[in-house]
Amino acid sequence: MSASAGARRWRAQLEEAVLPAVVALLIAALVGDVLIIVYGQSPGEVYRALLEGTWGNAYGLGQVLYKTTTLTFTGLSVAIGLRAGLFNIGAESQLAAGGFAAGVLGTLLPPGLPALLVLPLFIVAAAIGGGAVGGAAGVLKSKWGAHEVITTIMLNFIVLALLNYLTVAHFKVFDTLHTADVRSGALPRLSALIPPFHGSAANMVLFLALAVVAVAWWYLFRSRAGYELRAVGLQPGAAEYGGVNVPGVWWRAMLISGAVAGIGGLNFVLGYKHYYEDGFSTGAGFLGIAVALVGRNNPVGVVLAALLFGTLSQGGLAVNALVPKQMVDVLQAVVIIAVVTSVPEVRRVLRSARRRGGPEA
Amino acid sequence: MTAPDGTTPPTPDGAPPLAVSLRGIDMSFGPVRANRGASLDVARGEIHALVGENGAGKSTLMRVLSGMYAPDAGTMTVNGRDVTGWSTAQAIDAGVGMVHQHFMLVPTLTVAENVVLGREITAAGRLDRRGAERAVAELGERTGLVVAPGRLVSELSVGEAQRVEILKTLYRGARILILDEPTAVLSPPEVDELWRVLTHMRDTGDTIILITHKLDEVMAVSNTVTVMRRGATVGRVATRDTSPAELARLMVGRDVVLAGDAAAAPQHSIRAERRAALDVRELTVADARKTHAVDGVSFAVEPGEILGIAGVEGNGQTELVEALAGLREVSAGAVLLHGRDVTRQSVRARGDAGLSHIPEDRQLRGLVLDYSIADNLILGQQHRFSRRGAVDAAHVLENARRQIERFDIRPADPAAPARALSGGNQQKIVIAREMGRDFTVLLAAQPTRGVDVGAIEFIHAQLRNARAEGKAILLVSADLTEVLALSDRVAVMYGGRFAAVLPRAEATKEVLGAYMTGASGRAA
Amino acid sequence: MMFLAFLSQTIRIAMPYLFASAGGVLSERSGLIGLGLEGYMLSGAFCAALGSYYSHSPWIGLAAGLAGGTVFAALYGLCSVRYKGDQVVVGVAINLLAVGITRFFLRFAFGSSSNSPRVPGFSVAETGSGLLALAHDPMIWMGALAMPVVGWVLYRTPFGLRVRAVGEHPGAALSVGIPVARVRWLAVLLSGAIAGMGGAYLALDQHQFTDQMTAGRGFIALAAIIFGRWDPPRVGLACLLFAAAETFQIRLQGASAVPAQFVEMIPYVLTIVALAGVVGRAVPPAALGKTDE
Amino acid sequence: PAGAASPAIDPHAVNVGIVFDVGGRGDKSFNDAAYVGGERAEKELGVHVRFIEPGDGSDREAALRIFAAEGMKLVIGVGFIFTDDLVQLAKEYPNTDFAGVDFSVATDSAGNPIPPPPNLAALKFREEEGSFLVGALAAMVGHSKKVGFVGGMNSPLIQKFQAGYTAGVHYVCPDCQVIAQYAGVTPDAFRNPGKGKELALSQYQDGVNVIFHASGSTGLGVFEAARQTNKLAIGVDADQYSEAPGHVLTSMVKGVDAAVFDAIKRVKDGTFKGGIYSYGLAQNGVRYVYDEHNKALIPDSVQARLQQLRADIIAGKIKVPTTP
Ligand SMILES: Nc1ncnc2c1ncn2[C@@H]1O[C@H](COP(=O)(O)OP(=O)(O)OP(=O)(O)O)[C@@H](O)[C@H]1O
Ligand SMILES: Nc1ncnc2c1ncn2[C@@H]1O[C@H](COP(=O)(O)OP(=O)(O)OP(=O)(O)O)[C@@H](O)[C@H]1O
Ligand SMILES: [Mg+2]
Ligand SMILES: [Mg+2]
Repeated sequence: MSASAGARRWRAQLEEAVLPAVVALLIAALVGDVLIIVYGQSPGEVYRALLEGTWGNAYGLGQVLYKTTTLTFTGLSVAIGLRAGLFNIGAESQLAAGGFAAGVLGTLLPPGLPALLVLPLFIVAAAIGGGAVGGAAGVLKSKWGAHEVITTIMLNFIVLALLNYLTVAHFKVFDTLHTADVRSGALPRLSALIPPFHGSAANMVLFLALAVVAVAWWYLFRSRAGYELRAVGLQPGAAEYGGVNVPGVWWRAMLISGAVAGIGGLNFVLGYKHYYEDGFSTGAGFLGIAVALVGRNNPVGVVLAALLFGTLSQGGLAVNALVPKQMVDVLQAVVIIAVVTSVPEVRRVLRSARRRGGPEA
Repeated sequence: MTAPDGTTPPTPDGAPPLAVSLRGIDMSFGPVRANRGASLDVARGEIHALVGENGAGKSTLMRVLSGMYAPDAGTMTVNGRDVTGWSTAQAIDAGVGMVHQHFMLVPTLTVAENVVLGREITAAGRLDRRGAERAVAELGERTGLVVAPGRLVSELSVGEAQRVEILKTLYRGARILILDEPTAVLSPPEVDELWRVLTHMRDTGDTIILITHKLDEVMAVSNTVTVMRRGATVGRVATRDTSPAELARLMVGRDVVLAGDAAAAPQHSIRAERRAALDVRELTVADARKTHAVDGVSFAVEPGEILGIAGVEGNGQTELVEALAGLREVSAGAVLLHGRDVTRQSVRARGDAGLSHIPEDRQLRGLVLDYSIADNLILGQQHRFSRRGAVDAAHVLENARRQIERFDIRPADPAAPARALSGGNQQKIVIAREMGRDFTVLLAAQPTRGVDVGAIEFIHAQLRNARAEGKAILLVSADLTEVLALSDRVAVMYGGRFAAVLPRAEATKEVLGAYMTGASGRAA
Repeated sequence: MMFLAFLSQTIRIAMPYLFASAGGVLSERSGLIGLGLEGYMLSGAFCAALGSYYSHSPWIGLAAGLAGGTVFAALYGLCSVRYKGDQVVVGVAINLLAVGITRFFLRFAFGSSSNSPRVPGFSVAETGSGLLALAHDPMIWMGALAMPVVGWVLYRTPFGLRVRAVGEHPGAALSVGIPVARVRWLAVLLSGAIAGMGGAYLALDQHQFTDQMTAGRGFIALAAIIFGRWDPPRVGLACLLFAAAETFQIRLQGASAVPAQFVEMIPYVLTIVALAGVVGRAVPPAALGKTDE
Repeated sequence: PAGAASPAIDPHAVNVGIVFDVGGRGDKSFNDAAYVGGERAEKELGVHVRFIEPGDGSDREAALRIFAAEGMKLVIGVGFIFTDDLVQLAKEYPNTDFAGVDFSVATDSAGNPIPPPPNLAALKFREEEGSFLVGALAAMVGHSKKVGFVGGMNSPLIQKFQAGYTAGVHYVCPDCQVIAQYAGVTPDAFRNPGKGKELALSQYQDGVNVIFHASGSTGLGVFEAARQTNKLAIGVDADQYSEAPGHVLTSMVKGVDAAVFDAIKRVKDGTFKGGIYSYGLAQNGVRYVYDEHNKALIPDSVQARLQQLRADIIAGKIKVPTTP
């Protein structure tokens, strides 16, 4: 009984992980077809271009991986918040703040230090940058009960304006909107390891992302703090009863959520351009919500979902010659909507089909 | 007495059609089959009691009848007319009204607005507030259900709120009235008042279906009883032909020792240590409205003693227990555990000092429903099951195995989510966690609420054992029978104070009832 | 004179907020979070420009804008009422979708990635910027009336009573035969229509559609709803307050040494301060965001 | 449907790829100007031109790279934001020619410009020079001691417009006041005509009679305000007369179309060379519009004065600042 129950649960979990992406993709493809036909193109050709431009060659794949890296961080950030029952809509500004902190640190360090040596410093700086923004929303909620959905939205506007001010007024290189190059700590591109990736922005921060995913998984599902955090997210009343300081978990979760998004800024700053550029985070925050959702707030799921959205957003460029790349924006939204609506529906259908199928072998 | 399931007695020839006849009703919520071929026949002009264990499917069946749910299978007739799968609106039009177990009132609206909701009185398309208030006042006077129509529902007492519920159905012209556990939250005089209204209605030809867990109420007011078990109907019997013991046997499917019988007088045991384990001094707790929910209460519980607190719900019991547990801020007074002041200490610190707590609402507080049984079994003690920041999975599993075995939790699968368990087994998780560890003082709030007769038996035995082992227990229960069955002393809470603290021998239902309503009072 | 100019500018700036938050209040009081207001407005703005362009009539443009907002609200209703999806997620998705769709069709209809051609609007040339000019624009009147009308509906009509009941305790409403889903549908469709008018105001006042021209106004409207505690008169005042802050910002910018970025933050900071201090403990409709029971 | 060019590459033709900045086609401003230049080259030179609108962030480099990897002869990035990406790619693809509109040339520690790679042409415009002239014009015909400026996103490029404009105003009217306002600090500030209109209305109300905008689509709101209050506005990048006929005093035109066309032509002729191409008044790379539409608004004496100023700037007699 227990063994088969275990197997059933495992299958349910697998289904939980795979089903949303599959259903969402089917629906998105359908909507995509309509848009493509409206635009007078052939869906087959557009999708072929999309695949060829992403997974069809090493360069495209590298670009996908680069985008996946950032989205993994923002998706993870949103997922951690959601596990604590908090909706962090501010990953965008947290990402920017983390990147900015790293960029400024990079201009202050003496040149020529080995990247691996200073990497921890950058991680800490980026985490502080993002964490400060996320933590602010957390404290606003714990201490004053201000709803985090609204405060993170407002903080997006505030922080981006502040960073713009700091960049423009103090840190920019003349005639640009970016800071000076980091003097130490720039990380090699992936192509240094795997030459076919040449030219693509994918870089070593990808591995940092995977490491953060592993840590986040351990933190959420194996640590005591994670046990308490998830309890707060599922049932704050029960967590409080279980001796958990609920407001404390709120602000800590937002702090961590912001920090994770902030570390994501390294992908651009240390891995790609080697400077902070105003506006580099645009769109990554909202897509992080989609990633967390499709990834079912599970760190591993987040990586897969980030890969999906990374592919879509790189694909927009690949199809640009055939249809407006805005089509991809639409598809991304459709994926989100499909996940929250049709997936539960499909699951219901599957379940009743299975029940009708009688007891399983 | 008739055969179970489906085969209900035919209507005698020439008799008027039954007021209600439900046949073979199936109703599922996802994986949970709440009704499985349930049937119910109610004659016109009777009070028909519907009994069954918790989770037997009573409320579900009545919601089907009132149109809230469409059944998956089965047929429904009302007054001889087929009404299978009708809507609430249709049910209301046909004169079927339901007063729900959990009140269906909008707290931010006034009494009158709640009553007319869905059947608004309008003047030129506008809401006619005056007209609504007048109509409600008139209806109240006619039926004896008086509530000020202009008051906000959030300001009403439970008894008043229930009157509003009944008014709502009557305003809609209900001739078939369904009441789901109406007495659970009422004081004895309020219960008497309710019976008066209901019997009057029956005598004027209305039909009443009454869900209750209290078999003495069944015996007192009903004409006929239908018994449900595990979603199905297992019996239908005329009240005068049955007894509480027989009903209980039908409900559970086996013989049961009813609480009241066993507990004639608790046999006093160990009282070696004389110092109070739990000492509460002049405790005052403010509620959301800044009034004193608990108002200077003092008492002590000694090791090997059960102090029972009786009282109508809403008189400060919840706040008292939460304050003792560390979940609610204390505005004045002190709480001492074994002589140590813990008034300002956290939930966790109190737990470490030996305090266990069975919360009154297991679904909201006692369990994280989406956690596994094993994870729920460490809630509140997670710090003891961790090493260097990590939860020690092996230790957690081992603990779960042991507790599942000891408390007979089913299914015996540590990884099963608590949500998938029946109510009784969910409560067993809470009991196992709180009583299966080292503790010296136990706060047991409504420990058997929502639990069936079999499980009640088990939980009561656990509490008695704990007393025998020298634990100090504070028992809060809305069930007088339970309080009387277990307590060494009984306190009655009224208006945030102890109206009386009586030795078990002096505590009878009549005496307690008087204190519970504030009819008599004396300083604690 | 200075004051009148300040006032008329405040009123103009408040218009989109008033429309959007009037719609939003209706939706939120029925239990549906108004996170998609930005999307309704954007779609309303685009459809208004489209309608006005092809019909040469701002009235038809307005109708189209109203329809555009309604369509997106219908999608939101479908996801949250019918399929019970998480409202915050759906709201975010609706906004992303609105950006994508309007861009896609901007390219499709006008071959441009950022602007529509000039379209007919209500505002007449050379009417100036004073209070009198406002009176010439029928949409100003509609915007001024939107909130009072919503307030009247909410507090004085049977439908409003039902909306309030459904947003507070859907179970209670259901038990007395109120079709909860239908009430929510109606509320959300109306909210989309009214917010769509807000978008139409933007487009018709500018005589064109510009990519993402709502620029976060839907979020300000949402903040105003919270700041005004879901009570139409107070929400209306909140809209005016935020608009006044913005007017203040516009007038301060040229004259002060404070960097523009900081002046830019004023409304958002004000919102957070308000949220934390003034309405931190304000009670939202009890069933807000919970359509999944 | 518009813009749906064939993706196939004809190896014998001269293929040119143009990558737009945010705003893309239809911005009625410099992306459109680049588009016009490309179209003209297609028609007159028989080259093949393709366009991509990448949007934001890392897609910029990717878009350039797509064209470079396809073997295009010339790849043009429109907007200063492409600077680093162009440098990177020019090094990687030495056999492809690149050009960057508004390319921002870095300077070394001594302040000397660092030349771009040999296959990269930096097409720079001295917007401050043109802005200077329209500033002087605004001060001369404004009949007010106050003149207005509305910028889009507060950024160095836009500040260059502001700097030149302010200098021009003060040159002819030392006690005039320039009210300079920005629509915001994010790229949204380039597409918020509602905000642009309110900024303009408040300036007009404040006594300003002429406003120069450098704010992309936001400026369309400025024109709207000009129409509504019967005042004047100055367009930017392209001749924006048609946005509000009768209310557009002039436009500060950047010859992006010509610069793009020239670059393509040089590639076609085989004379393409990297380096810094700076287009100022002297090259007619920036100019103000003076034609039959707005003649009536500009008295002959004023036009004469402007011509004089123009000559002085070209001759170096007037130094125009680039930062406010
Ligand atoms: N809305 C619902 N969703 C899921 N399960 C439900 C729902 N309502 C009832 N159930 C389940 O159906 C079963 C029967 O519940 P029901 O409320 O009808 O029992 P009951 O006999 O009224 O019990 P009680 O005496 O505790 O009121 C239980 O297992 C319950 O958990
Ligand atoms: N959400 C659920 N998912 C899966 N199984 C469930 C769920 N809810 C209940 N069950 C199963 O359905 C059965 C009936 O549950 P129900 O709550 O009706 O039991 P019950 O009769 O009330 O029992 P108890 O007396 O222990 O409370 C139980 O075996 C329980 O394990
Ligand atoms: Mg049960
Ligand atoms: Mg029940």
